[in-house]
Amino acid sequence: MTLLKAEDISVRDGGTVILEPLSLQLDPGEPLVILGETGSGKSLMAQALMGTLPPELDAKGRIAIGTQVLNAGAPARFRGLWGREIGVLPQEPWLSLDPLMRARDQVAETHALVRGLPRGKARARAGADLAALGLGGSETRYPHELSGGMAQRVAIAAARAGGARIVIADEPTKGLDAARRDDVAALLLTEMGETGGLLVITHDLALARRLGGRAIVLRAGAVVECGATDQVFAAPKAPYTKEFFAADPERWAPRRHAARGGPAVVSAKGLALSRGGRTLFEDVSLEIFQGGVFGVTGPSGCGKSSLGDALLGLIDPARGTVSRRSGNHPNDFQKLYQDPVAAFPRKRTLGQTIADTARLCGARPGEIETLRDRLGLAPGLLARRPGAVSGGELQRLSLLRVLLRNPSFIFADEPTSRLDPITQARVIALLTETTERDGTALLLVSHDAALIRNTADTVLALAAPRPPCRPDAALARRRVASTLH
Amino acid sequence: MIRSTFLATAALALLAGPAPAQSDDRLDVVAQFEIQAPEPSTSGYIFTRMGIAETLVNADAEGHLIPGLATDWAVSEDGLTWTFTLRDGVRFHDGTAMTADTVVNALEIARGKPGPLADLPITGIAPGEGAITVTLSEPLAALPAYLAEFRSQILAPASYGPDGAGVEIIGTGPYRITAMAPPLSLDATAFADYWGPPPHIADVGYSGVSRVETRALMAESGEADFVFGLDPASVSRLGMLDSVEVLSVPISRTLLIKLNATHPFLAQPEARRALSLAIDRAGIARAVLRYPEGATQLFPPAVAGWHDDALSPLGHDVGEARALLAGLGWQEGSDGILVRDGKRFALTLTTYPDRPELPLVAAVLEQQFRAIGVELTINSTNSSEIPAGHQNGTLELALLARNFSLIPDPIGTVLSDYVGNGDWGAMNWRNADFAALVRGIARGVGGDRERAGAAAILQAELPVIPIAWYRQTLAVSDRVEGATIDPFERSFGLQYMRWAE
Amino acid sequence: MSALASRLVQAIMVALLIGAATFAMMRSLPGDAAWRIAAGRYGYDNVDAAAADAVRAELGLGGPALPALLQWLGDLARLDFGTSLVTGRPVAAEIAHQLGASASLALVAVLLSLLIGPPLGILAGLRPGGPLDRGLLVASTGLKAVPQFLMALVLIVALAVQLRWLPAAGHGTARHFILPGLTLALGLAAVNARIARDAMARIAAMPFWRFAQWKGLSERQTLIRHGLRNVSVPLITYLGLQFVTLVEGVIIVESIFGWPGIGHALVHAIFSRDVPMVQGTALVLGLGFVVVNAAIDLAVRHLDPRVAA
Amino acid sequence: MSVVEIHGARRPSLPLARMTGATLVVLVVLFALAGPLLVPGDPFAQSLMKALAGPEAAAPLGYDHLGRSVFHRLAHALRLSPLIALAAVATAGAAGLLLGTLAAAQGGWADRILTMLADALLALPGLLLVLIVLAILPGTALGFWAGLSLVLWVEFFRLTRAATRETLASPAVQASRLLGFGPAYLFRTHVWPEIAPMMLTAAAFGTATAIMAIAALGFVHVGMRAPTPELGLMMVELLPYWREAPLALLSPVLATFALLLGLTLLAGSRET
Repeated sequence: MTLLKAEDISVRDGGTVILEPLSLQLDPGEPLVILGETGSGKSLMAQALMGTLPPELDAKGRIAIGTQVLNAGAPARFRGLWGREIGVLPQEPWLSLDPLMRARDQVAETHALVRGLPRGKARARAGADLAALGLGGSETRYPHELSGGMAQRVAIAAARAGGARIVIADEPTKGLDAARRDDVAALLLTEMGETGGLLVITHDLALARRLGGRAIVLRAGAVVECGATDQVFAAPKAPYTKEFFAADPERWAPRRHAARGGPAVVSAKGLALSRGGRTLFEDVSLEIFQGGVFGVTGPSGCGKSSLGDALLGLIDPARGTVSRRSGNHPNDFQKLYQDPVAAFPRKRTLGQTIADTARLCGARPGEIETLRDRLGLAPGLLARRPGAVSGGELQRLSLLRVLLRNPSFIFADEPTSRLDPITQARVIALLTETTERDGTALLLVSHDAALIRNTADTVLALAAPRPPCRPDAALARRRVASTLH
Repeated sequence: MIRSTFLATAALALLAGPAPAQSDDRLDVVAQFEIQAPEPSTSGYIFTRMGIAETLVNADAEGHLIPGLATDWAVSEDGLTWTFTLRDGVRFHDGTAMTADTVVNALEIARGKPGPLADLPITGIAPGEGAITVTLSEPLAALPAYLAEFRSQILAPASYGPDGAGVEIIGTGPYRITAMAPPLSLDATAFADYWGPPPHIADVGYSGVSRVETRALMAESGEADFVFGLDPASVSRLGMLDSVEVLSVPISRTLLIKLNATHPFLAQPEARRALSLAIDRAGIARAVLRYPEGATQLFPPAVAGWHDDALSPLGHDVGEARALLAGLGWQEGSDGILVRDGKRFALTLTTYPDRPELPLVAAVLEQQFRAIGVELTINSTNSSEIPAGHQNGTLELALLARNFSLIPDPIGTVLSDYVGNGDWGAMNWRNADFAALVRGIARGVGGDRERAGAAAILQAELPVIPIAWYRQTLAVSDRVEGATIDPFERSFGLQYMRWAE
Repeated sequence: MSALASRLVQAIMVALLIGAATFAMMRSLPGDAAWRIAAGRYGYDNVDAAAADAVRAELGLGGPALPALLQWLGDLARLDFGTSLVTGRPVAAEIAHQLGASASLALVAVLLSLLIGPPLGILAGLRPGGPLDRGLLVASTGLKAVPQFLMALVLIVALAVQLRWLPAAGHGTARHFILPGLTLALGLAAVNARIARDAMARIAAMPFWRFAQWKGLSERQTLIRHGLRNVSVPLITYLGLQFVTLVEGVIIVESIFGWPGIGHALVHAIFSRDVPMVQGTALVLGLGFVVVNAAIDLAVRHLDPRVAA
Repeated sequence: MSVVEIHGARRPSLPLARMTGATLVVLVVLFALAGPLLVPGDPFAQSLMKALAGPEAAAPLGYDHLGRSVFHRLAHALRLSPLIALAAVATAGAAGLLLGTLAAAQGGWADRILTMLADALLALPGLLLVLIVLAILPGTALGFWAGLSLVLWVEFFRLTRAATRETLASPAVQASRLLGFGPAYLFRTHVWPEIAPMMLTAAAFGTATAIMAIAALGFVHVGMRAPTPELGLMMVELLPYWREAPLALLSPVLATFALLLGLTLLAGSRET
């Protein structure tokens, strides 16, 4: 029996169609994955199914859930289904738990208020739910005391405690470590079981592949391809799907290793770093050569970014030495940032900032234009401010700015983690190309092991430090500050 | 949410309610004075006014001395020994009897603290049989008047600590204190063993409210029954209300300018007279004080004996004032201010805001003096700057309100202010004839003729420039009747008041 | 714990700062103090050279000030505030007496403001941009632009003089609390309401708010279970900061309503150069802020487990 | 203080509110500056015969209790308080900016001492400090300026320090430093653009606070001295005549309200 059947769902913003009519159905025990890049309309689809579209958007179509048939244009009626028929697993589950409530209470309140169980019983059920998900012993923890994976499991328990058979998961791996992707997939499949329905919206190809079932590929609000997930992955038909899949670092052709030339640009011996009294890693020695790509990977919080900062001399190592090739200009060592928007002065146009840099570095006239063309950037971009330019373009502008310095070493700190797969592939290609062409040494840091594996000449994989790093601790503190202003 | 807002409103409404602001049977008295401590030398005037403490001698509305705790007094032939016969059967609020010893104790403690008694030529106070005797080193006709002053109040020995500082007010008056919370409140109830007629209203309360606006609003809203010390503006506003009666009586207080008679600009009597002529007293009285008239001489009519109707009044004549100053060599400068020997006729007038009308009058004077080419800078500050400036010689002009009958006989004040070096009187002004006349009056020689002569000297020399005679005003609610004003500011007269029918 | 340690440092700094400020005040008019104190004690009719001399002799004024400052700090360490120059009573006793009056007034004001502001703010925050939100913005902006003394006047003239519902001034009964309390409360409520509104709007936009509804909770259940507690954290934190505003209001309001509290005492002490009283009251107000905020630190720590982490 | 003033979730600024605020302030300033030019008159000149008289051509708002033109006194008062307030805000702003940048850039002991000082001042009611300074410099504009500057700098300091610290720790500044830019450039392009709008908001609030404090102290007779026209003083002087001459009392009341409302709106919505 079909759990959910949506027919001709479309979304318009005033006169413009932003999601073209789309039909889908959800069967028990068979996950449905909606794949697409940012802006492809996959989240709109999910919102239309849940009745949570912003009021200025207008949805059309019919949705049948169980015995009820609802009009997508009248979202108010969806509310009664939440928790009872549809369980929603939100993005960033860690932020979806009430920071001031203990884990068990967040599950128990669904049992009590949605299902109407008495308090004691609700608590007992919640405890059992959590234990079943391997969270026995964590019932009385607050969200900030849970890891991302644990928070995700609490959120699933809370979302389903009301008795929902359908689970809609919107980007369930967003903000999570790549390493945890498999856990999430397994968890979602277990929760679905034989009789439940699972709809997953993601741009994470690895997650989609692990989930299997059926897949729909969206692009710019239109369906590009659909079919059984295995088949779509094995033999994508549409050109866009091919390009999209090819951008997956897993599928990249490994880069040809560069020949070592000359002395090391940067080297470290017996390096140990600590932060907040906790040792991140110890006894790391490395050498990075001109024209070479040195890759560092590892789970978040393992100190891979700190390693780069230590090589740049931005932080002091706890032990060990860093030596940089003598005879280099002090500003020869440069960095590319994870969030390029934050790396530019917010209230200045990019052109001004880049012109300032060119003046400072004594760049030749026309150098900006040369680099701009080489990096494939439109001239009009320079008149904008950082916030008004896409991430991929901005990261290329960052590279342009850094290249004005004629650097001998570039530390690229997760330069593509906020970019879509296709953009990511382009930016990484541009980076490695620049490295080879200008003879720069590149330190590339990424949490994506496949990306590093297929890009770097030398790979350093850092392990999670002991005691296990709490990825959310820093985030927790930031959030406290923001709650209090 | 809505409920709690509603609850808040409901709670407010309940507390506010339509109940009248007054429902108790306590007479609420409001005045500007703050109770500092149970100490007669500082806050004693509140206790005498409230009818809690009493003095040996009292004064009636005309200023005649009448018996208080002493029934009778007499002086020896040489004028050096005074005997005060004490009233029989007087009890303190703690039940103890008033005896000659307790009276001597109270007076000796008062004499040891700053106050008028301290400066008197008293050589000893001794208890006698139902009487006390005060011996002097020189005659002092006004001694009984000094004993009518609030600091001479008679309190039980238990009122004083070992060092003489007041710890509790145990008086003999018609009311006894039931609760005192310095600085602002005091409750009292009728004293059952009072020697005189018992008061009609049993319970009274005192609140100190320093802001005159607030006091007036309390009278206006019916919050207080007896509001003392109103500003002129509030008087006319309260006068329009039916629920409040405004009482007003001339008192022996004068609004005057004190000036430094050795200041080079002010040394000649002509200069002082010019300043006096510049003042539009009638205008100030009407507009600022809302009195029918200004002062024509220093002593108000209320100061019996010293006010002389025959004295030619002080006038207002800008032309003559200018002429007088021109005669002294002053010439008008480019900005309208007079100049002599390169010096501008610019002076600082010090005053204090404790009496709200003073800064206002100062502001008017600034304009009226400007009209004759004299520039005033107004320094409205702490009242102590005036005596302090007097003592260190830096004071130029001061605007102040002086009461001639803090001691019911003005002679004490006149003597210290205009013969001695009184801080609130003439500054650097000496006149031998005047001194001789006043000293004689103090000893008991001389009568109305001498007093009129002294007043005439002050009118001619103008060591101070009178501006207006005060009226005391207070507002009484229609709940009570029988309220009076004591022109000597000694009593609120609570014991004579009764609830209106 | 480090939060409490920093509060302790703050307390010590407050004491030093008040010592220095009053030291400067005492030095600014050295010869004048005896006169001022005499005026404070005896009133303008009776202040004269004799009274000033008596004060000078009694208090030993005119000595060097630095030892006096050190003496004060030393006494303070032994919790001895000295005696009031005007009344001669121990400063600690005077303050203890007046603090009660001020604290009860402040408490009434805070409670009233909490009953008025946050409920409206929360309702507005649930519908940002709605009519209530707009109305509240206008009202709170308007209220913030009214100086407290003006508010007091308006309330007295309207509620006491015209309507005769409430006593215009004075103290003693519960009814006397309402006007001064309301004067203070309206100013506080204007800010409280904004804070509650902003906090509520922020919380309603947070993923956990949405998730609670997705779990199946009704609007009301979501508000009660996830809104109130989360709103209370910034609200309480701001309440601590508002303490200073409250004290400033108390100084003005006490003067207007003839309220026998610490603000009234402070203004009088400054007028009459009663330095020990100024030091004492200022210190109590400053340390009051520190203590209140330390208590709020603890309360927030209790409400929000993240702070403790 | 665990409170950081800058928060990302700023309410979308209401240009309408700000426009209204600016208009109100401009109107009040225009009245203060141009009013006496249109209707010449002397704020000090008395005519006791005209005390509390109603409006006429020479005195469009009537006369006060001493027969002085309320119109001209109000215009004068509306120059005085804002002028003192602006002077205090300028001093406080400059000091706060300087010290805040210093504390944020320098760190270490300079930062710790300045922060401790600011925290201690924060615990003291501003009115108390102004009262103490006025006891030292009584009744003068100088006293107000000094006292208010002393109170107001803390806010500017805290804002500057917090924003500068955050900005200096940002990747943008790190990137500029790596590229070789100096402190002057960092301040000009990174720090100042971030704090400038905040400073403007704080300045508008500070001006409102200062004007309110001057009026409040005038009202409790600690402020400017008579006969100087000052808003609080005018109100307290005219208050007893509220039945006789309501217009005379309402004029300073409404002008003060308009000025403060304008400044509050201009500052935008920021708590406290």
